[in-house]
Amino acid sequence: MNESLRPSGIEDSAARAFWADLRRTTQARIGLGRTGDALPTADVLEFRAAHAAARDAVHNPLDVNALAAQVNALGLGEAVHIRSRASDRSEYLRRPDLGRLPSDTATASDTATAPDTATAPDTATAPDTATARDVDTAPREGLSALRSTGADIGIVLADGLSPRALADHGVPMLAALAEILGDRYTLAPPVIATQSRVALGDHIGQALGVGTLLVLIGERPGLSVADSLGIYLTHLPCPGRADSERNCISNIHPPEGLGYTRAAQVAAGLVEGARRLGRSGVDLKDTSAETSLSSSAAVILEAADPLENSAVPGR
Amino acid sequence: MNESLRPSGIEDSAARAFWADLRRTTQARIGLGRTGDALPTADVLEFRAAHAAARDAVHNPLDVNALAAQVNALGLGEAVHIRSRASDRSEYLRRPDLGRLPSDTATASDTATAPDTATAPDTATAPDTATARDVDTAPREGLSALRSTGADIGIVLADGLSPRALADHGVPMLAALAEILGDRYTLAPPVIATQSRVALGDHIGQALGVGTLLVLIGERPGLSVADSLGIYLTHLPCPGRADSERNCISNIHPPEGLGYTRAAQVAAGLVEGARRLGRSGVDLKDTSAETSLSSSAAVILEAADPLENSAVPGR
Amino acid sequence: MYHQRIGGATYSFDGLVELLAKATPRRSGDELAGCAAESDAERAAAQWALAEVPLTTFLEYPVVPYETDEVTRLILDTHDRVAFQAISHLTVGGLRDWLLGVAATAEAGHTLAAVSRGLTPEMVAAVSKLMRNQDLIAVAKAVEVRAGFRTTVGLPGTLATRLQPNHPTDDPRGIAAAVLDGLLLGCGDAVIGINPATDSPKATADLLYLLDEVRQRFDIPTQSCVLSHVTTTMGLIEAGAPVDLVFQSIAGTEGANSGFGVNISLLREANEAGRSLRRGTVGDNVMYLETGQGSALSAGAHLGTGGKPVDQQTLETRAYAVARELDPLLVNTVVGFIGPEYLYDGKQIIRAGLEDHCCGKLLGLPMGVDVCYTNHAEADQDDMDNLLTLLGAAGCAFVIAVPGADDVMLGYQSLAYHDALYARKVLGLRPAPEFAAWLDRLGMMGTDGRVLPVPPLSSPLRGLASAS
Amino acid sequence: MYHQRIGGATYSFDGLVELLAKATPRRSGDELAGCAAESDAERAAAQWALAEVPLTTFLEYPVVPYETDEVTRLILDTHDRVAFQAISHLTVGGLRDWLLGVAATAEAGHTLAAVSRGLTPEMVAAVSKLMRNQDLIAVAKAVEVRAGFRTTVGLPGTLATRLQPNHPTDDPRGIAAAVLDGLLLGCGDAVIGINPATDSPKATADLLYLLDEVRQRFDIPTQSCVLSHVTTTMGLIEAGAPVDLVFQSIAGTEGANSGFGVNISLLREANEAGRSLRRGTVGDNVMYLETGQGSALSAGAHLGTGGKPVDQQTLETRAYAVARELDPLLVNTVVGFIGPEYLYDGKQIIRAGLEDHCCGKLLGLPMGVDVCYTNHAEADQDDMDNLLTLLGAAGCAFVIAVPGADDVMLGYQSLAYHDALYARKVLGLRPAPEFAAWLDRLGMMGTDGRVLPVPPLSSPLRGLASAS
Ligand code: B12
Ligand code: B12
Repeated sequence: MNESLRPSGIEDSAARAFWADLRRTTQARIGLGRTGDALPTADVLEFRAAHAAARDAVHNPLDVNALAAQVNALGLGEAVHIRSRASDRSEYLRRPDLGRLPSDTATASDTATAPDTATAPDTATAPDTATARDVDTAPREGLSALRSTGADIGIVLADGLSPRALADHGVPMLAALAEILGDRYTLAPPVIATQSRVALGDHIGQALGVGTLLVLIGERPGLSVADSLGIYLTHLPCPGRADSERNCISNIHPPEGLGYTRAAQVAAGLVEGARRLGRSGVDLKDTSAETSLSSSAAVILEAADPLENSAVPGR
Repeated sequence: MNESLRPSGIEDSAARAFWADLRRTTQARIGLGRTGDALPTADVLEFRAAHAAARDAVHNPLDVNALAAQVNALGLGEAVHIRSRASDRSEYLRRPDLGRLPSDTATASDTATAPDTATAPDTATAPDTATARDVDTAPREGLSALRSTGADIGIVLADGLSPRALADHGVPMLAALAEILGDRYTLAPPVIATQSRVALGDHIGQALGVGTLLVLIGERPGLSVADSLGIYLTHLPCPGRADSERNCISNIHPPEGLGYTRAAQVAAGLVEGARRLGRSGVDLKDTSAETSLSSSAAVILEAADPLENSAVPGR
Repeated sequence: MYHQRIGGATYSFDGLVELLAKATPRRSGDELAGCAAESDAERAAAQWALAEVPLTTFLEYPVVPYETDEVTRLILDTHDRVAFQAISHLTVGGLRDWLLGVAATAEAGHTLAAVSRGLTPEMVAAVSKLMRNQDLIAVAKAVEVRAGFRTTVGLPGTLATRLQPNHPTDDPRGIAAAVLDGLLLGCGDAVIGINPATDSPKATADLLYLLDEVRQRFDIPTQSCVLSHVTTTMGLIEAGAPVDLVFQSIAGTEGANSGFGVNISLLREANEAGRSLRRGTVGDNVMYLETGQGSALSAGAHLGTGGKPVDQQTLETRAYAVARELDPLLVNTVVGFIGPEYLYDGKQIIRAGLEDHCCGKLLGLPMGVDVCYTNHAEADQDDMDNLLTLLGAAGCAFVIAVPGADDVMLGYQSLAYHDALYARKVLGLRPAPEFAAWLDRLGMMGTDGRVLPVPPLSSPLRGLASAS
Repeated sequence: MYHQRIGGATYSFDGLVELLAKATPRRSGDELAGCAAESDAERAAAQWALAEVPLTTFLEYPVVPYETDEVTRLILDTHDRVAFQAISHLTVGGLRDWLLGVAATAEAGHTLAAVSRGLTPEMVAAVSKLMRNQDLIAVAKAVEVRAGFRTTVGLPGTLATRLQPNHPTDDPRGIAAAVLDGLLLGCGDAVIGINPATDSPKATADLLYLLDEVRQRFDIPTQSCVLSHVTTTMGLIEAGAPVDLVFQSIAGTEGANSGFGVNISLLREANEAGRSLRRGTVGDNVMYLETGQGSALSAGAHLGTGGKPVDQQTLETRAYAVARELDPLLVNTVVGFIGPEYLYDGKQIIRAGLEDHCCGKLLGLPMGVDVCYTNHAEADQDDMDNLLTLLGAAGCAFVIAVPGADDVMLGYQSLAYHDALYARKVLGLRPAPEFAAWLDRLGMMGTDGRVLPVPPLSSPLRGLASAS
């Protein structure tokens, strides 16, 4: 991109500096200037390039093996890979219903009612398979590979609409969650889900037999932010849960978006609340920021160090 | 369609009768009335149904065997079937370039320079094949099946954009042409062409070695008229001819469109003119109507029997 | 059972729900739900059959059962039989003719307002399926609906904007910067409305205080809104936070609303709570509602009478019945927001945007549109330019605008602030009058109604985004 | 060779011809020609690179060789260096900024007219590739071009129509009936123009006499045209037939024009012949020209410098250079007329229509559009409604209209007469003033400018279609 395209008459340099300063507080496309009533050419072109890139981001698949290796290295148990019924990216986009169902036929209740049936053929051979897999790095697959754990918390790493978000932020987010939740609660081994929608987690959570499920999922890629991760929390997960029975922590993508530690704190607060309330959803609110200082927004208009990472909402 | 949809307040019955009368002079959608500034609902719905039908008409393929049988019955020689390089309807629509080229590799000049090479394998077996074909009614195929005839005139029956036009009007049009041209000129056996564009005829005409080529081709289907046939005339046909080197007789679809006999008369006039001029195209004009009566349009405003078939232009 | 002969074939439709779905212009969401017409011919046949259905049928045969759905109960129990009188003899096809006939008259605004409460969402959905895009534009343009709080929204000849300054972490400095940008481009007369990234009541309150302070400091005649869940907002009203507008997403079935965690009585309560603050000046409409085709299907709450899937556009219009119960200041469809599984490409988004806008206005709503698309849909800025221009011609009350068309928190493209300037200029539209007067006071309004470019450093507003 | 880095990858473009093609919004005709960008990213890169090309480059490197192409010679030999002065320092990207900056000013019409002859078709094509649909609309709207014969075409606030009463056998009664229908719906102010089904000079003459008699009998201030080949029309002028306008299809290369059987000097001659009749009253523009993306490729005459395929939109703008040489009364692109091989669907047709209109106006032409599609394209009436509305907003001089949108001779759908009424009403546009006055004399013009419905039997025009 050549700055020569920026027509010099339109914005003087003082204004440019003014906006450049403010642009450190947000990724939003502020202060673009005007040519007549329109966006300047440079911004129109930049937009088109970003749009082409964002469209590609939707279609690039997740490298499951690489992610599984990183997850396994955290020592939280060996990750299993669950595919949805959507067979490829194009079907995934057009058929959200399929993205909510696990691909293998074993229903969640089969697994849940037979948690220790060591005689099931694939369970019997599981350790061998694991060794074999270490060689070719592919994780075990399918709902039938999940054991009912009775753990407090299950965690799913789901590609959703941005596999890149999961690749970039999935593992550090998982680590932050494990750190804050690990000494208070028992955790089931992590699960990786592909061509996945949020509600696919309900099947996984039930199969794992966990109390509360956290689905870390790639949010749809925007023009400037293509790597945003969301966490959807569902207490007592089982197929059929409505979205009003979940809570959401969104826009995790430090440095500009929410940071891992802060997101994990919010999640911990919500887990605690859900366990106390006996349910998640609209009745459960994130009160983790309630103790922060400002009671009016007056202070926020004061100059703040623009380089400081603004990951704490409402501060 | 239920006429109850026609709002009775909008057009009184005298107006309806007025338009009904005029509608006998044209297929055009005149006198539809107004609801506010818009078309009445009944007409909007009728339009949508017609549009759905017209779209289907583009995609319905030609029944080549049935057409070949009818053509052969005229006794003008046995029809050969030439396919273009467009393999199906969808490719035909998107790739007019392929619709202008014959599918088989034998180039036109090969055939032209070796008209009587009886040793060519498919030529040798042609009679047998013909017998076999009689059983399953499929005509012989491919440019290599054409003989250079040295005839004055060649005629191609091409599906173009409306296979239905060819099915409905191809054979009677061919018969009318044969009748008017047959005793003055020698005619090559007719050729059937599918997935065809006008310029495919240039290859066929060259292979047939004819002086003047007439391509009868399905014109694109309109909303009310889905069966219109056009005749494109090319003198000394050979690949590379421009459209300015052709003449056209269009909108053949009696009773509303041009009639077969009149179209054949125009064609005969153009053939004669082309032979005299040594070329076809923009310099050649259809003067076949020059002898008709009216010298001013005054008469045409006089009442005419609305039931009379108005197939003669400019009368 | 409805039958229709067309082009030699006979098509049958098992009941009104199926007929409505098959008569709908093609869209991916209905294909996903399995209720779309299988061919253009079948669709044309369904439209013919639908055209002949008397309007009274919709009062007798609810599309979603009365017994199990409170939205249906609301629709039928509040149906105004007196207002209906003028059109009660019509079929759906006759209603289209009637609407277009009226639209061409000088007193169209009055006539259409008079029947509005006699129309049910299903009647309006049905007639819209027979209408061409130009009909949707011409009829919508003829309807006049206005509402007010600190500005008046919906006046003929105006196009207002929601200024949407979202931020991934709700950072007040980033949000303030985006507000400044929008105000300098003449946006924000419908509302300055933030989607909070979190649902934390504390963070929401902080944003409410921020916006309220900005508004008061610069004396901006507009209203603010933080689009958290309605329950969060109600809690904050109780806690004394400065709430102008109460926001909620709504849908067209009881099930879908419950998936959103709301029901009609909760919404009525929220409306009361909002009004009780009496913060409006030129009017007391306090609700801000968002809708959008596909949300019911997405929640698995899209089945109607006989267990058949109801098409998404009919369900969308039913959400407007919920909306009109609440006398909102603003309603907008988020038309291309959810994704290609409901509206596949630019063509479907444009069509749905025009449908939603026209149906909402006919039902009496101050209707806006979030002219937008996601990166997984087959659409681009050209499609949005088209839709914006068409909506401007159709008399749309307001559109949503963000910096450079890029919402960095919600991950989609809405309009840019600039786009509103374009539409106003080309179509001769102006901001809401109260806001226009304010722009004028700041020296930002040209004599021709154009918002003038002002260098940020010479605008008093510059203080908005810095402490000095 | 042009290079552009974008998103980590570097794209190269071998010369201006390739760069222009790759920078073009996606369309089937360029894919057919093999010159389209292979991905959105490559297209975006090409646009960046194109934005940085100085306008002077187009004067130095012709897209089609000067030596072998008379259209190129016309373009370069008639280029007005004085008019070019004001923009000669700009790049293509800078030109877009300049155009939009000017468009927002009060004196835009004057400023744009002043540079028009300094712009070459290739410059205009290039800048249009960077423009969004809204830019094409905003800039087109700012340009003012008018031309006159018996009506004035192109005045701001007007939308004129060609009344197109085609008939498969040129039957005069059928044609007269369609003319009556159109006049009763307020159409025909740009021209009453028949495409003759035959190319017979006799039949063409009959139609000319028919239209002339109708015009004189009812004192209609308009012009007539029979759209036969220009050579046929020239012959008839010689023979004393009443020729108002001289029609011809034209294209953007010498080869494509020769495929149409014409060249520039023949067209100049035709223009002279037409003018020599001095039949105009309010002006002496006598040429009517049609263009349309794809015609050069269809004739195999689309190759440019280096033997590379030139994209169809650039070639289309070159046809406007031929057109402006002839001071036409009317020019229209037949945008969706040829078929899906050049413009695949509604989206491509709409985009191309807006491009052609804007580029034609910038080059100084009284530009109209045949808003249309064929049954083999992926388009429908909704797309046409959209395009018509957008063109109305863009200040389009005229559109084509036929009975019920169905041309029974040419086999395609153009606008219906009704559609013009819709566009005028919704956008507040009027017919050409001379024609409006005539409608008023007949009692067909409402005070609000609306064309009033008149029962045919109570109109004096009814005599047009019967002998009584
Ligand atoms: C798309 C979307 C919607 C769509 C969902 C429909 C669909 N089929 O996709 C619609 C428009 C219906 C919607 C509605 C609401 N949404 Co929403 N939505 C989003 C968005 C833009 C993208 C989500 C995404 O990419 N998911 C990933 C894909 C792969 O998952 P999916 O399985 O395909 O989609 C599911 C989830 O997205 C979920 N979902 C969507 N929104 C919400 C909100 C909550 C609280 C929950 C628990 C679930 C949920 O519903 C989908 C269907 O099951 C996010 C913003 C973001 N950057 O992520 C906001 C976001 C998640 N939504 C938000 C809110 C507040 C809401 C509403 C509560 C608003 C309201 N006041 O009514 C409603 C109700 C949601 C509910 N309880 O059902 C907030 C959540 C804030 C928070 N931290 O709690 C977000 C972060 C945006 C914001 N900041 O305002 N939403
Ligand atoms: C499409 C079309 C065009 C397109 C062709 C481009 C294309 N790729 O298709 C365009 C817009 C460029 C065009 C231009 C002209 N056309 Co034209 N066109 C048609 C139309 C509507 C459909 C043709 C069709 O369906 N063909 C069948 C398909 C399968 O054939 P194709 O191989 O795909 O297409 C070829 C032919 O259509 C041919 N063609 C198209 N028009 C003409 C005209 C003449 C005189 C000739 C010889 C060939 C020809 O060019 C195409 C490419 O090779 C017909 C009307 C109709 N109802 O048929 C008028 C029609 C054939 N055209 C007509 C005319 C007059 C012209 C022009 C001479 C107008 C002018 N004054 O400049 C020009 C020049 C044509 C030429 N010499 O090249 C007249 C012919 C009258 C006559 N009896 O001679 C017709 C009947 C319409 C009319 N009544 O005005 N045309």
